[in-house]
Amino acid sequence: MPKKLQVQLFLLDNLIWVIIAGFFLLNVVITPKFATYDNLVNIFYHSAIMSMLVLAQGLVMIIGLLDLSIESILAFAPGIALLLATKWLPGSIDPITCIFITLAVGALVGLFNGVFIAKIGVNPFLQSLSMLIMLRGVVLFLVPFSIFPLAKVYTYAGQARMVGNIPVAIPIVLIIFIIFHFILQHTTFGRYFVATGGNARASFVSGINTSKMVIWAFVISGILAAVAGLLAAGRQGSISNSMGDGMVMLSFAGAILGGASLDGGKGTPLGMLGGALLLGMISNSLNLLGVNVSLVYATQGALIFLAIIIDRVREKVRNHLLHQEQVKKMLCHEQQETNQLAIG
Amino acid sequence: MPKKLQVQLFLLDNLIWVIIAGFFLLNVVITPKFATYDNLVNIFYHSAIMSMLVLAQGLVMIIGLLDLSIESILAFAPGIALLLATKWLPGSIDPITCIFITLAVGALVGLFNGVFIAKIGVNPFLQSLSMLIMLRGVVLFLVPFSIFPLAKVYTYAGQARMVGNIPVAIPIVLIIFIIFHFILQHTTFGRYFVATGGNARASFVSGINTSKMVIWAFVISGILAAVAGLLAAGRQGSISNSMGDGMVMLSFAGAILGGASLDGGKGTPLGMLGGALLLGMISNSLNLLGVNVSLVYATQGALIFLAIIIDRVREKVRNHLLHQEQVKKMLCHEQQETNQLAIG
Amino acid sequence: QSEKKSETAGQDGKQLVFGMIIKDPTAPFIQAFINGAESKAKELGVKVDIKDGQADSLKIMELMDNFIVQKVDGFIMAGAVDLKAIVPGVKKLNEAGIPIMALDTSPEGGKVDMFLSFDIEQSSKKAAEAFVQGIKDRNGGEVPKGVVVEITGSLEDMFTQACTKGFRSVVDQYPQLTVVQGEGKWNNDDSNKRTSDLITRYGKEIKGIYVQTPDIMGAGVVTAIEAAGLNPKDYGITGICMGPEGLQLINEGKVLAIVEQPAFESAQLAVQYLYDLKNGKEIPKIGDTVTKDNALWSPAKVIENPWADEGAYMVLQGPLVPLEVKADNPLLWENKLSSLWKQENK
Amino acid sequence: MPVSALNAAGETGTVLRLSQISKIYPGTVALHNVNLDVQKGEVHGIIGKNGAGKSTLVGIIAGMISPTEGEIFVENKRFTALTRIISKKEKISIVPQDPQVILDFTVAENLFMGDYICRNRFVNWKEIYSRAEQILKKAGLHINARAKAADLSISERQLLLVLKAFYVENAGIVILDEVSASLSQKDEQILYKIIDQIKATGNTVLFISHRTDELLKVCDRVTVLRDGRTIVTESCADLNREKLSSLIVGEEFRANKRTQGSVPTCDMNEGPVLSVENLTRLGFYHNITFQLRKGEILGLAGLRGSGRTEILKSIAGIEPAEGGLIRVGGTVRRLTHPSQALKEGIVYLPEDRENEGILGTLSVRENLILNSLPAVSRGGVVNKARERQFTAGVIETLGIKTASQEQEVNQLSGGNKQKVVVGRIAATLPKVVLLDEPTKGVDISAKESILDIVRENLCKTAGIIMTSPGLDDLIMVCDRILILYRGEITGELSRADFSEGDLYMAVQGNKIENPS
Ligand SMILES: Nc1ncnc2c1ncn2[C@@H]1O[C@H](COP(=O)(O)OP(=O)(O)OP(=O)(O)O)[C@@H](O)[C@H]1O
Ligand SMILES: Nc1ncnc2c1ncn2[C@@H]1O[C@H](COP(=O)(O)OP(=O)(O)OP(=O)(O)O)[C@@H](O)[C@H]1O
Ligand SMILES: O[C@@H]1[C@H](O)[C@H](O)CO[C@H]1O
Ligand SMILES: [Mg+2]
Ligand SMILES: [Mg+2]
Repeated sequence: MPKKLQVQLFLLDNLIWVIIAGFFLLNVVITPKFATYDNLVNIFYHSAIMSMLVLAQGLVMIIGLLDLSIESILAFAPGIALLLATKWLPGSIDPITCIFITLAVGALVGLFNGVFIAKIGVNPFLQSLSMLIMLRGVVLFLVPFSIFPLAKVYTYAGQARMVGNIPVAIPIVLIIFIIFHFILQHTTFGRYFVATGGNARASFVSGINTSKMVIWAFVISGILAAVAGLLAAGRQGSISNSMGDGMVMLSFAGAILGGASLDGGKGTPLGMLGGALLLGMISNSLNLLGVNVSLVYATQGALIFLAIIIDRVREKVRNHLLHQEQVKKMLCHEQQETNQLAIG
Repeated sequence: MPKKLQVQLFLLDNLIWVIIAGFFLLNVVITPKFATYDNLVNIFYHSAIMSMLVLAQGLVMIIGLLDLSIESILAFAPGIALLLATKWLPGSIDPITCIFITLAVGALVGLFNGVFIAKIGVNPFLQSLSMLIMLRGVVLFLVPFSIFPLAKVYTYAGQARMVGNIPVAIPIVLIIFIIFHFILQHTTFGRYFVATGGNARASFVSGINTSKMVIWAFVISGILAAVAGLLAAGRQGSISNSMGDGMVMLSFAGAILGGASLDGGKGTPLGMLGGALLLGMISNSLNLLGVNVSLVYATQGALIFLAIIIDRVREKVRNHLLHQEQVKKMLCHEQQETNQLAIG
Repeated sequence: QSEKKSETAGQDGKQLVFGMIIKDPTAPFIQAFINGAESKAKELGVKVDIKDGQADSLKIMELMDNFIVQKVDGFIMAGAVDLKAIVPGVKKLNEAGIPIMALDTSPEGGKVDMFLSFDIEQSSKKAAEAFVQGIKDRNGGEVPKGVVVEITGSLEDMFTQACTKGFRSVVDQYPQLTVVQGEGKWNNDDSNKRTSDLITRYGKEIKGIYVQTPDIMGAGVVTAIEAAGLNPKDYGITGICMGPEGLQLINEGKVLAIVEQPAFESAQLAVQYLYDLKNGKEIPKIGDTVTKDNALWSPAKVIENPWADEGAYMVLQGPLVPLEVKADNPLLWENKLSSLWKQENK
Repeated sequence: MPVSALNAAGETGTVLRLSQISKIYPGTVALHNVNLDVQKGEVHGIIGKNGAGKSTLVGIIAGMISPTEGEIFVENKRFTALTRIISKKEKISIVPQDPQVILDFTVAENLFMGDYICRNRFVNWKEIYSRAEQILKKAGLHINARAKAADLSISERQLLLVLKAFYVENAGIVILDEVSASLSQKDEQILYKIIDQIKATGNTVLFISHRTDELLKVCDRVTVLRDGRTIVTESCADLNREKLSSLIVGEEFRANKRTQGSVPTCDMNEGPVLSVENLTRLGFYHNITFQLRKGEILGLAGLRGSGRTEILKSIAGIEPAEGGLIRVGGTVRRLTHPSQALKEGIVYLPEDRENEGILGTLSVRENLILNSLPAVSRGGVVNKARERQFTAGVIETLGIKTASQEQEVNQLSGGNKQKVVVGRIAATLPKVVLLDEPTKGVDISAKESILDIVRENLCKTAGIIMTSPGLDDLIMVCDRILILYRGEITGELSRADFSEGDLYMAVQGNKIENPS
């Protein structure tokens, strides 16, 4: 394959990053203050929470399922942990433990979802939908008033800054993405995980414990949603019952933009990071551009739509390039044959 | 097959109605005022709008896809029609035409969705998600304040009552369900439709224009969402930009409870009517029972969960019954053979 | 005990039941409505059956129909997202002869026996005046040229529109100020993001940040300012509706001033008036002025309801905290209910 | 005949002609300037190795694939591309390589789908059911028209589509893409009978198969494809098995090594690697007892539905038995999950390749390595270099035709998909290999290589149980054959006693005279 084609294919296969780069450059030109250090930090920082949900959703999508409950776990996990620490067992839980409890609550909810889906065969949509509703209901009941102030350690991940005024949330999130990217690409667990999403029945027949993989998908998704909850609680310095409300739809958008598919077996964590960043960048630039507040929402929809169309065009271009290459090869081949005949 | 088994299977296959009957009887006993005429009318009336969305979603699910945009169409279609009638072309559109415009707007949005999904190959989730966001955004922009009062003819379907104080919305909705039930069961169009959902490739091979079917699914879904919008506008006597917000999740729940599946090819309109009614009944009885306000939401989630579990149990029981029958038949068969040998 | 029961029963001797629908249970002021109504109901020996409208007009009307089936003795509408959309439900309640009280916002049609609230627009005006005063104080008595940020609630909510109107009626008098909006959507996450974005965009040009309702959007704005390495004090945040978080922020000096929403008391008054109506007692009429000792909402003028077709509007006082009333005043509902929200400090 | 009656092809009786057809896929040239001409009323065979372009060719005729270049003439009409709908209007039907029925629909509706009988624009169900019953009866297929397609075996589903094409769609040209590969012997006979009937009515059949014997028996003429090019079209009368085979492979076809009776390799003194006692699953099979030794190839012969697949699936832990014992290496094991079976060194090659075999959207590499990941990883981390090397080895050994390790398996031809699955399990060095129709749909040289792998690689470490759609594969490689009839073992033959005639009688339920 010629170098040029290789580069072209590489760009097409990582189109989300190409789109991001393009959108970025566009904004550098047209959007005031966009390319300032502070703003770039902001984009990353404000995408952090959503990116955790995108990753959660994306991983469940890789396994071929979906999880609606993540936006409720985002509020439920820190809510329960903090109620334990301040009301039910006051004084006996330190903030670090409290962070672990938050993650454990997320994991438990995921385990519950996973077991019902993998072992009892409940439809994942309905399972996670009822969980979405139930957990939100419980949070409304248990946390009628916001819980605040929170201990510094607990808000550290969401609020603290490090050198260069960079929020620690950014490296935390990046590391999580890199770890998952590595796991999926380079560990046996990750490969079994992806295989299960590619064809669950065939994976089962070939001896993979597919229900274990499904359960893991939901457990991981629950933990990541809890991480998102930690970041959100840290950012606003409190835990409120409406945290995360309405975020799940965009988590799908981010994951699909990042290459995931509801059919399973597709997508990579780094692609999903790209999807989350694109969403964050769209909303940031619309705000900086000063688009009429009532139009921001519609424009956001339109831009997502545009991204989808670009993705379709990519497919076409990709096939076209490969096709041309093939034709070239064939002609070349025939040329040779004719030459040989002429010689022979 | 023995009569008893046939009856058992029939009940299992129509489990949604068995659950409804059971839940109904339970409520007659425990819920005050539940079994009053007015309340039963209320349940039907308040399920009418949701039932249209459930049918819309259910039909798209039968074809194996999904449509998130319906809850926005619910506000968008009547919004555009009324803006035309009152602002953009004032005086030149009579209410009846306005109703048709409402339906046409729904159909057009559906057409747009359908063409992009069937012809351009856009992912249906993303397509309808971006539509969901865009249309809601446009409505927010165009209808910052509610439009009202509305002409009587326009609110007729949603508001008028007939003999016995029955809202006309109830027969309208019932007739729509029956028509779709009939179409799916007894017309070639309907069979092509179900076949496409059951196995798109097999349908394609046998000469069915599957992309046309997909487009139809979205057009119908758009029209039904517009009908829901008409009913909602009639009910509240006005058109507001928040109409329908958040209903799409429950439309899935209703359709799946009614037998539809995200894999396509499953479910019937009457089953979906059952799903919508069950949701309506759950919410009604929780309200009449006076469950603590902060717990209603959680309880609703829990009851949906219960319904799902019952559905799973049904599957198990069904398979168990069929297996037993199979074994019985076999034993019987062997018995006969032995007899024959003995005779021979 | 039995004595109390007979005293508190309705005319026909049965316990009175009032239906109440809340907009949705997420915000603290809604919890104040719930607690206010329940405390009064307990005191009077009546029952309030409270339902969640889930921020959905159709849901609200379904619940209203249920109340009609249940033949409740009175009804309280505690806020709604869309005030026109629920009018058919209000009219049905009217037809069924069920008296109606409204809190927070008034239905824009039908008969509402009494609407009890501070005036959103007026209160926003008051907060906006304090906001401009803050700008002057920080700039040597002048209003300089610059940008002011307005963090709004959800756009589809009519409350938002009223807030904007009140705010603009003041700020628009200073043409040197440019208003930029960010949709905070009634939550701290969005208010935080929008504030960060706008701070990046306008930086030093920003002379102040107005938050429509700091009770549910203030904390997000404050953390955004602090995250940018700036001091909230320099932005003179004001708005209406305080809530526990707003109170905390005032105490920390991070918010300049907030107009108190008399949520708890308005719900108490609503239950009281329904009770009075059922027991044949008079409730205040248009033209009256209701006063009460030791009540921050007093004196309250009763005027004609400008939104509904028929009924009265009791305009409760909304004092500006901490300028008109100190933050530790025990009459503020945030302090009355502090046991419900104060955490063990550790 | 007047000259003007000559059609575009310039010959009488040509119903279908392809001219200079090419199809280029990203990464592959599937067809290159292919010409084909099909006479009215003939059964025209198409044969070629896996990936030669057979399915692509007929896909173009059926309007499912659009060619990159070339022309198609149907009767005298010229097309540069067909859609499925136009092709159907031209009375062309196809039964694709992987049977596609709608599982939730009844048998009758599957037959009439797309060709519903209507009255007043409404579907006339009564008529459909009675016509369906007639058709099933005429074909000699004893299935209930009201049963769901999901309850049929793969063979029955496949035959259903054949009936649909012939009797419902009344096609002038019927394309059968490797239909016989998934048919049981009995259904195969039904198929041949139907083809004869069709020929008699003057309709045309395009018949794809890898079985040279079958092709020579059924067809009038055969076209051989190799690497996307037409090699030759010949009359069957001028061909024999050897000639045809060398045309396909493109070299002198070496005669089968194994038919000359190779020696059993197993050591009878060693204990069995697997033994099964009274294994029972009600409704499927009962009291199955046998032993398997290392190096032994044990055949399971039986009719469609005799329970072969179910027995293998139970041993593989996929659908656990309800009663009986399974011993692996002498120890009783409860195998209720394939992962447990895998741990015991038992691997299963599924009959249903598309659904249970391949991971279609993943790459060839990811498929091949799946069961061997532990071998190329350390501490759960995969060594990419070793993985690639390993994969390359398997591709090489099995001769899998793929553009690269990274190609999606879905884009491979049917036979190459099969090789991928074989490759995946063979690479694990198993102790017990359960092969459910391993040679289904593979070309003759691939079949050779798969059977070679069985005999030469797998046998070294493992005992093998194998089924096959036909009996010849079993006769060719097995050391011992168990006869299954209605879920019971009714006989056993060892290599010395193999005779195709006896076996054929035995699987029909007849007692074997002198079981060894
Ligand atoms: N969608 C596709 N994308 C890319 N390549 C494809 C696609 N479909 C088929 N091919 C390639 O085209 C070639 C011909 O495939 P085809 O399915 O026609 O072979 P076949 O002769 O039917 O083989 P088999 O006997 O195994 O069924 C193969 O190399 C295959 O990998
Ligand atoms: N999923 C299923 N549901 C119901 N019955 C089934 C199912 N799978 C197989 N059967 C039935 O179980 C019996 C045994 O089938 P099995 O697949 O084991 O047979 P087989 O010998 O492998 O034959 P073949 O593979 O040719 O169908 C048959 O009667 C078959 O119809
Ligand atoms: O009190 C206000 C309003 O009722 C609004 O609807 C939400 O924010 C609160 O602060
Ligand atoms: Mg093929
Ligand atoms: Mg089988």
